[in-house]
Amino acid sequence: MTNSMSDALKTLEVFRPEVEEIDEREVKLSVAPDRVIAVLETLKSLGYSHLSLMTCIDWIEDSQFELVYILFSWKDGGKFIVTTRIDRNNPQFVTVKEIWPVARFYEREIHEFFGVKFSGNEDMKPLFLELWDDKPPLRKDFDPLEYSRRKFPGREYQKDVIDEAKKIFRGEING
Amino acid sequence: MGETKLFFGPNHPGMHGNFSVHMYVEGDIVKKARPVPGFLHRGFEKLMERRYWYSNISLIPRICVPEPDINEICYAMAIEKIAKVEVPERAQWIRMIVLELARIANHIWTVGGIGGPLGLYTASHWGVADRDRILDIFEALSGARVYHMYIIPGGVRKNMTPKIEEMIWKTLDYIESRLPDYENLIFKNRIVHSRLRGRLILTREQAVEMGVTGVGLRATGVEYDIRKVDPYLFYDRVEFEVPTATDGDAFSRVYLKFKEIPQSIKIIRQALEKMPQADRVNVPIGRGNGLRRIVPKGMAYAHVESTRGEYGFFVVSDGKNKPYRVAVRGASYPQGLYGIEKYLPGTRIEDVPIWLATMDVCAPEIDR
Amino acid sequence: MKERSIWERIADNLRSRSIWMLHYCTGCGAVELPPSMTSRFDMERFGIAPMATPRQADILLITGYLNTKTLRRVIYTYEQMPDPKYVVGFGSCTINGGIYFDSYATVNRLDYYIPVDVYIAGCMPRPEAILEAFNYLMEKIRKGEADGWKRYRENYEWYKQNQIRSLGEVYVHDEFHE
Amino acid sequence: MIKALFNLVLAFFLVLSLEGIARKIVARVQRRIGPPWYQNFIDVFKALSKHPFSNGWVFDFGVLMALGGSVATAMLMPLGSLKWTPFPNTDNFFVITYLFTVGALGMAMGMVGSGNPWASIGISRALTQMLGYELPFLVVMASVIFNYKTASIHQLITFQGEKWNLFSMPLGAIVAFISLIGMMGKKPFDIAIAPAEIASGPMVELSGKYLGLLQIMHDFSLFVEISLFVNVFLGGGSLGWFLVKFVTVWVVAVLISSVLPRFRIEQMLKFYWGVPLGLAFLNALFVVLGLTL
Repeated sequence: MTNSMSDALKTLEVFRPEVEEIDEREVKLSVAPDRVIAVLETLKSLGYSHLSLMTCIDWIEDSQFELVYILFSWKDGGKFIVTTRIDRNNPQFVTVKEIWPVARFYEREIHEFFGVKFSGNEDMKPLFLELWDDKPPLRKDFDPLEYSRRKFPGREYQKDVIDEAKKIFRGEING
Repeated sequence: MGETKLFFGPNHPGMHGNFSVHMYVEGDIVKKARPVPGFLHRGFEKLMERRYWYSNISLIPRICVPEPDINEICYAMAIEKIAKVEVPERAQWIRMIVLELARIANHIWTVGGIGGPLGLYTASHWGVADRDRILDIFEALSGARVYHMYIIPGGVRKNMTPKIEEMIWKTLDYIESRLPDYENLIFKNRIVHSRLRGRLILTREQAVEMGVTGVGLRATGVEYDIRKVDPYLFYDRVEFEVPTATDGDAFSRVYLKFKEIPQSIKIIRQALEKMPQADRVNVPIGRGNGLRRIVPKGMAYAHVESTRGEYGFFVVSDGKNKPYRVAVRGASYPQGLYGIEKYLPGTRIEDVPIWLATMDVCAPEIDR
Repeated sequence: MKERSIWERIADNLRSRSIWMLHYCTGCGAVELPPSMTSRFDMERFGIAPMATPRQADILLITGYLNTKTLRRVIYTYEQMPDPKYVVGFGSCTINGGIYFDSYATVNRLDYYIPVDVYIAGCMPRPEAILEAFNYLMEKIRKGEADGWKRYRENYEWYKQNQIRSLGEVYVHDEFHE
Repeated sequence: MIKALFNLVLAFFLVLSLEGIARKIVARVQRRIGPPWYQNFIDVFKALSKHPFSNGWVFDFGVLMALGGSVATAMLMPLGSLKWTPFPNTDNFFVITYLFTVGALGMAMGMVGSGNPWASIGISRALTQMLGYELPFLVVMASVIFNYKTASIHQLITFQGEKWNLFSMPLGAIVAFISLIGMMGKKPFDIAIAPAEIASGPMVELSGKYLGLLQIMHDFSLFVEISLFVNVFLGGGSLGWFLVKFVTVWVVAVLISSVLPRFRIEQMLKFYWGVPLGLAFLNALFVVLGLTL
């Protein structure tokens, strides 16, 4: 843990984050949903001004979405992964568009792939998919193979080549 | 003059890859511009959750087509961070050589590629032809020209034979001899100066606010390079400079890429000398046998300085034999989506393909 | 094979020697097009030159997988091309979906939507394979077997019905209005 | 009348094979082999053999008018000496320039009629480009006509029997060559058909037969432009000498164009109305003061 990251952690004590050190220059902070914006702003003021990535993880067993903000500082190369957990059935969160303007597109993408609504960011048009009629695709309970077989007819082989490939893959029959 | 609606659409020769910009144009000035990505969307993040850790290696280089090696290195480094695996030293040096060779290949291609929007087709012909020399090295090394699948979690797939090292030395000398020709053809050409200098200027505040990384940021005067700021592999054991410029316009972005080529050549030469001889170049990760390795629970983010900027993988594993979630940070995501909407209005039609070329908007890594 | 008139045979011979390729990279195989167009493999010596618009093009290259959004534009482009037109499919993604067989966004079989004349093997076929395929296409044109466009014209309904079934609608929306 | 037909046949075969050779030269500059020299013939006949899409009668009429205009000018053009002038008394410079612009305007009307926004942008660029190179060219031609007190091309040729205008009016010749490159639409000035910016401009909607016809029209206009420059500035001689000069001017233009990028449209205007126009006026001043070398 580089020294500038450890003293950044000291200033963040007031938000009581759960700290987990992944690497010598990478620290994961899980924070309660209502404190995320404050943590992000303090980190930005401490020099972690570059929002590398904003994404979402779908923990389907405990029916929660985990929003992940990865901040990077050009000064000392330290990375903070700020994560927070929100409910999966009615996913709501506040936008960080004012802090990082590029987050508008990240949120639009997360809305399209996970269905998380971001209050304050009204530009929620579909970004990558066109005329999408099924549930958000990156959720764990969406099965792409079944969707692909239903919508896009494949090539019928006399011998089911794909199944055979799977068997070879599992080592039941040698290739 | 009324506004005409133009689809600078997916089928347009000035467009790199499959991407579209819908814009309103008045005369030659762009009034409103909207990026339309998604033409190359294959849902990688979903597909990767359905394949084993090792069998993802064949899927991953196909994310970013012009430069596949950075995908492999990010995936490999992220997994090694989670599984806390120590990669053999020779494998790390070979990885550095492969990454720098890929950087030279891509830089020559984009420096030559600026000839497309400008009309200087001779430069693009030279650029692509010289890039082929490096693809021959990759072919000798990994058997494939573009998708090498060479860097795997735990090291590299095959050892680098002395014959390939000899080939690398010869190719580096050849490319170094070609650089003055590019200098005279492109960067001493007065019309190129008049077309690129002072166009599409991006100040440092705009770049930092937009999250631009790579050449777009270094053209505004700051020496921000992940190989220096957050060194991975052995970048702290080789010395090289990071060229920067001050006026942040289209010309300095292309010229910086051109000046990075000699630096990469210097890195490769130092790496080739410092590389120890060893025959063990990869280490199995996690436990389990054959393809079905199991990576312990955890999450990690590994990022790398690609030719277009910061490129990173965020990998989450829940202790099973398949990745739980893999998120890809495309290097040209900010300048491709947000940059077009904010900075293209006000420019001319001729500058739109130049923005896409100098900002290196690469469609497959935006759509994933 | 119906007997072709003299003029038809001459025209086919001419068409085979100067094929104009549409400069439209629909998939990842397009990275191997510049090397085959430029100095090292030089496609132009066979008379193959990249053209900017579908109106002037003869071949439509489907270079690899096909996203549903791209497929709508590809169908637009295919129908804009003047008549003796040919389609070349790159790699296994156009044959049976290839490595993306289970992806929700890519189609699994190209010739349900538009007729394909030549397939090239290889997940990203090499420049030599591309040039070999073009020469094979030239042979087929000279012999008059490359009649994909006739098939499209004859069973137009079948193709249209397949397209609507997989894509919902083939209309291209403008980003500003909705 | 036979000489006029000979003009057309010569124009068609000469320029098409020269364009094939030009593609070979550009290929050599780019270190590759390039197509056979007769490739352009195959391209034209293949384009003529395809089924086109018509965009309304304005589009069809525009293409025919363009072809008609350039064929008419090609018929009038003398080839280096009185013996080879088809119509000795009507080959006036102003007649040729007028007929030539009829062809260009016909193409402009047809392409805008095609309704494609790229085409209308391309046409507005082509017309501004015409405005750009026409001004210095006409000033130089005015000074040449004033100097020899005649506007008929074949008399101009006979006057420069012993000394070419290139040496008697070097400034004028340089300006004329620069505007010749603009007229031909060669590289620094091919803004109108820039593929990377406006998807090959006016030729966006041309398919099949129209493309073949426009290709032939382009050949005839190339023939007219270069032979005009050769006649006025490089004197004349037998037909053989005329062809040699024609080829050298063409090869020089191709070499220049293979290593230069494209101008922007407003840069092109600033360029043409800057130095070339100044040189043209300077040359006119020399001619008026009688200082021709």
